Amino acid sequence: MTDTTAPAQKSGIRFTGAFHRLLAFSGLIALVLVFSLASPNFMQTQNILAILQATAVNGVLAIAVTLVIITGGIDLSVGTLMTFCAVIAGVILTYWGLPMPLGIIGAILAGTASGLISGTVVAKLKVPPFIATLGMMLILKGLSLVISGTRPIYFNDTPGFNQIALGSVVGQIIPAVPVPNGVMILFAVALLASFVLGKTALGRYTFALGSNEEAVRLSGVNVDRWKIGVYALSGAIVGVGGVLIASRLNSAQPALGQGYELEAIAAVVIGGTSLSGGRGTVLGTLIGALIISVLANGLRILSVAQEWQTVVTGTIIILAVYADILRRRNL
Amino acid sequence: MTDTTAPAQKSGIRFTGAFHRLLAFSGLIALVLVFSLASPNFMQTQNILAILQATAVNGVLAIAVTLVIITGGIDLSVGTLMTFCAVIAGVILTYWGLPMPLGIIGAILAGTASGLISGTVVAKLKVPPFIATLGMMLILKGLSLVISGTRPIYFNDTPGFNQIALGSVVGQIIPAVPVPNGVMILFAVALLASFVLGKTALGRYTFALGSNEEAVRLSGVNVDRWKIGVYALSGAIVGVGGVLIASRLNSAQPALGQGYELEAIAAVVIGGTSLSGGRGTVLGTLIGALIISVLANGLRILSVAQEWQTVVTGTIIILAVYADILRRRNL
Amino acid sequence: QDNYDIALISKGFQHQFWQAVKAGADQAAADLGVTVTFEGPETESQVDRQMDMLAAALSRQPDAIGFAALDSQAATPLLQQAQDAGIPVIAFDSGVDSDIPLTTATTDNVAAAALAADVMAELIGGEGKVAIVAHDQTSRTGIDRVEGFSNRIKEAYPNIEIVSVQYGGGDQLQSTEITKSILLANPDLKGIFGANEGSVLGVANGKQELGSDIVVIGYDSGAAQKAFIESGVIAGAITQNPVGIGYQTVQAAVSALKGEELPEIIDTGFYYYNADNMSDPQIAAVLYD
Amino acid sequence: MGEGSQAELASHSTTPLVEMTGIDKNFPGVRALSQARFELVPGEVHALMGENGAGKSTLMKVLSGVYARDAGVVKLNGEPVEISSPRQAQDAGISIIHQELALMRDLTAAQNIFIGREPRRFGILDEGQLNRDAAAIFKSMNLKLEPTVLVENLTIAKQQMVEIAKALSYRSRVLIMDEPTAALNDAEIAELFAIINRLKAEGVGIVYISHKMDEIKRISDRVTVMRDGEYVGTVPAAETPIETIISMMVGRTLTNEALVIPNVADQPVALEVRGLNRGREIRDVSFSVRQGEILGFAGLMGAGRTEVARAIFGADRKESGEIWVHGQRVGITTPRDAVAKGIGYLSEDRKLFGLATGLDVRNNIALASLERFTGPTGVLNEAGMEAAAKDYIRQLAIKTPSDSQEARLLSGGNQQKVVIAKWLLRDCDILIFDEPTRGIDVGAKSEIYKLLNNLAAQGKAIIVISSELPEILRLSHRIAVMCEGRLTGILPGGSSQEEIMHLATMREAAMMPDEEVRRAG
Ligand SMILES: Nc1ncnc2c1ncn2[C@@H]1O[C@H](COP(=O)(O)OP(=O)(O)OP(=O)(O)O)[C@@H](O)[C@H]1O
Ligand SMILES: Nc1ncnc2c1ncn2[C@@H]1O[C@H](COP(=O)(O)OP(=O)(O)OP(=O)(O)O)[C@@H](O)[C@H]1O
Ligand SMILES: [Mg+2]
Ligand SMILES: [Mg+2]
Repeated sequence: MTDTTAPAQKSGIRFTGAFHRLLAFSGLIALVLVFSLASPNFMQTQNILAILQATAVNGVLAIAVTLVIITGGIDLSVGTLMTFCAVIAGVILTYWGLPMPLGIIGAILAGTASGLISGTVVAKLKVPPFIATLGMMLILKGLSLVISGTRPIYFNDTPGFNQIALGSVVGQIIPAVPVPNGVMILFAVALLASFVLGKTALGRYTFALGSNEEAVRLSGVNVDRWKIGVYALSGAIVGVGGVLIASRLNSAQPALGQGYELEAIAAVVIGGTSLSGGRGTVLGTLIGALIISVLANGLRILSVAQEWQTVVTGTIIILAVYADILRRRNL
Repeated sequence: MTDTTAPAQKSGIRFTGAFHRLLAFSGLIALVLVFSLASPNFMQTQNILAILQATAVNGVLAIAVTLVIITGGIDLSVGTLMTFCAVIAGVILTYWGLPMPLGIIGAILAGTASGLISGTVVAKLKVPPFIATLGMMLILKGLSLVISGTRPIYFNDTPGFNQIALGSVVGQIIPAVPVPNGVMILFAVALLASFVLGKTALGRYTFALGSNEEAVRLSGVNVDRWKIGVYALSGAIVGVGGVLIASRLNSAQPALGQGYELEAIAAVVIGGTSLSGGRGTVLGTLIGALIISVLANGLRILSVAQEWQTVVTGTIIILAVYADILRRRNL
Repeated sequence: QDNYDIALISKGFQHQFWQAVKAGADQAAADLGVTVTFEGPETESQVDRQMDMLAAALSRQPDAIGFAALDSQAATPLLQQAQDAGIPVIAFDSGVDSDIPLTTATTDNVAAAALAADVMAELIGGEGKVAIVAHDQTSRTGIDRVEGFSNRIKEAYPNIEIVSVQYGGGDQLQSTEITKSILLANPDLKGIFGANEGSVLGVANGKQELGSDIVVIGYDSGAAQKAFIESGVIAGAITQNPVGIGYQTVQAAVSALKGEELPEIIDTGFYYYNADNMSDPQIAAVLYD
Repeated sequence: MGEGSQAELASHSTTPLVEMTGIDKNFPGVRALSQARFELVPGEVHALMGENGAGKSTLMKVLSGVYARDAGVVKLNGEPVEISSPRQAQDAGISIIHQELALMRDLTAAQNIFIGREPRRFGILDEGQLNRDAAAIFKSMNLKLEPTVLVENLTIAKQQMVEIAKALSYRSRVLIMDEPTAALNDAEIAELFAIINRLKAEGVGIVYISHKMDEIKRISDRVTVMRDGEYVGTVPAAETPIETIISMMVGRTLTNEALVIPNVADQPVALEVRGLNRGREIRDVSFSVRQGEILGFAGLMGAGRTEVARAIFGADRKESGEIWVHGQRVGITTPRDAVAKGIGYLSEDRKLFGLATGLDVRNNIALASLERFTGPTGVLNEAGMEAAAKDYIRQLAIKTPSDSQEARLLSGGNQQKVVIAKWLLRDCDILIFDEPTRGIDVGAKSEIYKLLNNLAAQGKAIIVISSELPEILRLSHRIAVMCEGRLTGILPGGSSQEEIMHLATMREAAMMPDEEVRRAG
């Protein structure tokens, strides 16, 4: 994760390397400190694993959305697309009884296909991303219900399916740190997305599109193709999210997912990615997603009344972003 | 409503007057035609009134959001702010037993105050509008639950309160067209917002800010003050929405409202207002809100299965915006 | 007395039904001198959010857990974790497919909805068109109530046709719009069953706004629904005993902590109430505002 | 140096309007100003000169309250002042025309001019008054422009005129013009100079920044030169030879090599355009460019040169017309097609169309050539990109702290060089340069001329669109002249300015004489 990757970060001006990156964690660290002091139960291994586990799905969705946001777009469909991919996995594994890898591949392909469609609607039909993905959000929500027959599809016939998210390969090797696979998958997705953003042509065009699409077009670049590519990659990542949540719940819950897009976008923005495009980092998004999970978990551990949890969460999200703004300004 | 008011409309280039405005209705008209042919129940006076009534709350929220979007911002808090304002009205009227006008004023003031806070966080603290209003959305949601004691507040002790939205002053004068007051209030709000956008300094700066905030600043305008002003006005309009929904349900439902922001923003974007700011019309937003209501109503009238309703709605939202894009391109 | 810490994870939080469960739990907490926390996700589809809540509750190391599963399977690993940690689990509202919970405080939603069907059939004279406005297409309570109602109609009343089943998310405003559409599309409709509080209030609103005279059967209680029943807009409603569910859950948890024996099921019952029997002490006790 | 010139200005008050001394301004990683000085007396036109990135704009932004200085004193009429916002600058009688246009594209021209000062009646905007006031200013500038036209629909030149009108509307005592003529044609420049002379007579002090040497001679009284953020000296404009000013700017003497025009008539044709048409903007345009040839495109503002270039490049659609590259007919509908056929286009509006402002210099230079740096796995060869970028930063003397500086933080001229570097790296055979030296300092300009010559010598076919006739005359083997969408003639290299102007004004008899009316219709 250390090698994050926005070209912006390479400038000596806004980012000054390791020290700066440490500072970016400050909001998260402050929260962790406060909760650790307030409750002895917070810093328990079990609880930390619970927080990480809770971050896995939102983190993966947020990374998917990060890619699209850097192009200057937005994706409101990630929540329901995740569910759609989970349902597709359910159909393949439970209804058709095919082997597990096919279910996983199917889910990721479903995500990719949906991303291709969103990307095509945005790039070719010039429909604003907000509307294109809002439409897709509704379409996918409906289709998930249709395909599943409006009821959950369970993976009881696919033994080991719930180990994808809940098992711990790490724990088998080092029993003291039973980090669930779901969390390792989140990290793997983050590494992959960082790599793509930082090291590949697709990543470079992602930033370039968000920075000045017209300039990219006039440079003779096939803007549409790359844009569709970004949406497709984003969709594939959402597919991974679909597998994760299906595995965690050992079922595809067709009605889940709406509202998750806002939380994913919130993680992205808290992580310092600009909604106007052209800049952003996967590491920031991970931190943003962690801030959200830590906050939710910590407030619950402290038994704060649920209505006040909401108030505190809202306040801290604003403050976290404000602190980040102050930090950047003083750099 | 005919005198809509974006400066954009004054140019002879992008808009060609009456004919163009007629065309802008085409998506709506097409939908109405299709549903009229498909079901004899659609074009009944009762049903048309039902559609208008269903548009009232979302329309008012969408108008409020339009103002903020034209400045280049976004407001995710309109849904829960509406509820918060309704709860405030409930507290004033039912808990404190004060007379009805005070309840209405209180709700509108609550909306204004919340808008002032959002605006200040955006303008002074430079927190991106997405985050500032996401935070406010959560804060207001929590506060509504806290203030109401997580239960609805009924207006049974305020006779006539539900006439604000449900009564029909028009119907008393012309019995054949019993247009509910709620709808008339929507129109009044639309006229007011159009007037402010087109004829006042606040409106001018709304467009100017969305067009090039830096240029406005360099022109020596107190950008922060005007921006806060726009958010405050938007909040006040949401306050009207709060009164409307409270009157319609004869109660303040503290848990309602989340999710309404997306529907409001969708109406704005379907209505042709650009999410990047600088242009937009209240008339467009009204049409956008009507498209959403007609679609929902028509599909229900046709007894389309609910999961398919969602699919069709998503598809038509994309197509409506695409048709609008084609129309503009061919102008 | 021991100051036990009991965490209740419910299916919802903001709805009056769940608030009534919470009120019962709080009452029991006061009576028994224990501490109770109550939490639930925003909608009944957010299974994973409920898991996060359960996980956080476990981290808190409470003395006992009360759990209303949105999906029993999904919760199994966490419930196992609770059992391993020696934390007793009491299921409430609907059963958990697992032998971990020591007991379940619940009512039979299917049977309750079937009773609503019987009442509906009686009030519309055994024939005609009816519709259902429900809260949730995929949640257990949503499925059970819709199926309980419609299966009973199909089995016992061949002359009654269910023309429409629509879902409004328990949102009053949305349910109002849905009801109006149903009424306008089916002018000869005889009755609507509203499958939870928010749904039936929407149905009542829609009926009033269109000045219709259909028969409305509701579910749950709450001040507004009671008022509508008194004024005749709603003919009557099924109520469970949410306050009782909350109370009994906490009571069972305390019993478990004290090592007492628990029955497998604590049936909290359901009732049909209307303007005539609302003030009977037995009924009034299970209604809430 | 410059102290002696004070005497000539004795006719006006001797207290300077503006006195800036010891001004420092640092940006992260950049020392933009260091002990900079500047003085302005009433009724003078004071030119501020320096290479790209010398700090001219920054100094004026300090004066007009956009930037806070890090050190130094600013005095107005002898009194030390703190100007910390544009509003305070306005109140102190200072107005500025920014180098980078700062207009609100979705508002009309009139609304832009009076932003923040709208006439109102009973609290309601008086749009009629607003438009009348704007029309009056346009009239005083001899500018034909509808006050109600959206700025978005104006050419850069017209937008520039709107900026000028806005600055004039403040009736300030100090008027700063940061490269106001970069986008203007000769007639408009003449009009601007008439306005400047009028203001001068009224005792207004004018700061004039430009890279066009002839203008400095024509309009200014004194010249202050800056280099690397520092004050170099102030000299009287009239008696100081241009060469002296240039050597003060660049710190050395420039040798002005004459252009060698090799004979290209026998070279094969690289690009041929036949019967290009689109509406009234492009009407039956046909021409060809040979390998090794520089074809200049001259014409008045709005003649349609940019439109022709964009249509060839596939950036805009064409109604009819054929394009032949190296004797092959090619179908070009997108810029990608054009680039694939070896055509590069440097647009006239770098901010909108040239630069990805959020990306760094390296990536902007590599933007059109990323494929070349992409391995089979899609991974970028970052080292190769860096080497290439550094190579061009050196070749074009792009002033930037490093190749990873964000492009938007470069001075205007250096941004332009970055865009040129992009096309040079792409190594196209056919290059279309639309106003390649707009906003570029003299030193860099002669480097770019040299570059263009070299490229031609390497056998590339080059089209140069320029509104500066001397530039066209200096560079071109042949000169194509456009008027109102038609190609009115192609002249040989050595033609006179008069011959060009004759063709550039050869309107069609039936045409309405008024360009504005045409656009509005
Ligand atoms: N906001 C900024 N952040 C960082 N560096 C800046 C900023 N603005 C200007 N600079 C740098 O300060 C230096 C001076 O820039 P300035 O714009 O004043 O030059 P200039 O003399 O106006 O050049 P030109 O003739 O090209 O317009 C340049 O090196 C530029 O890159
Ligand atoms: N955005 C626009 N909207 C309407 N008309 C335009 C627009 N841009 C240019 N025009 C018109 O198109 C015609 C051709 O303009 P173009 O920019 O091609 O001229 P040009 O010869 O390149 O001049 P220059 O580049 O010096 O401005 C002119 O009549 C101009 O006024
Ligand atoms: Mg400059
Ligand atoms: Mg041009």
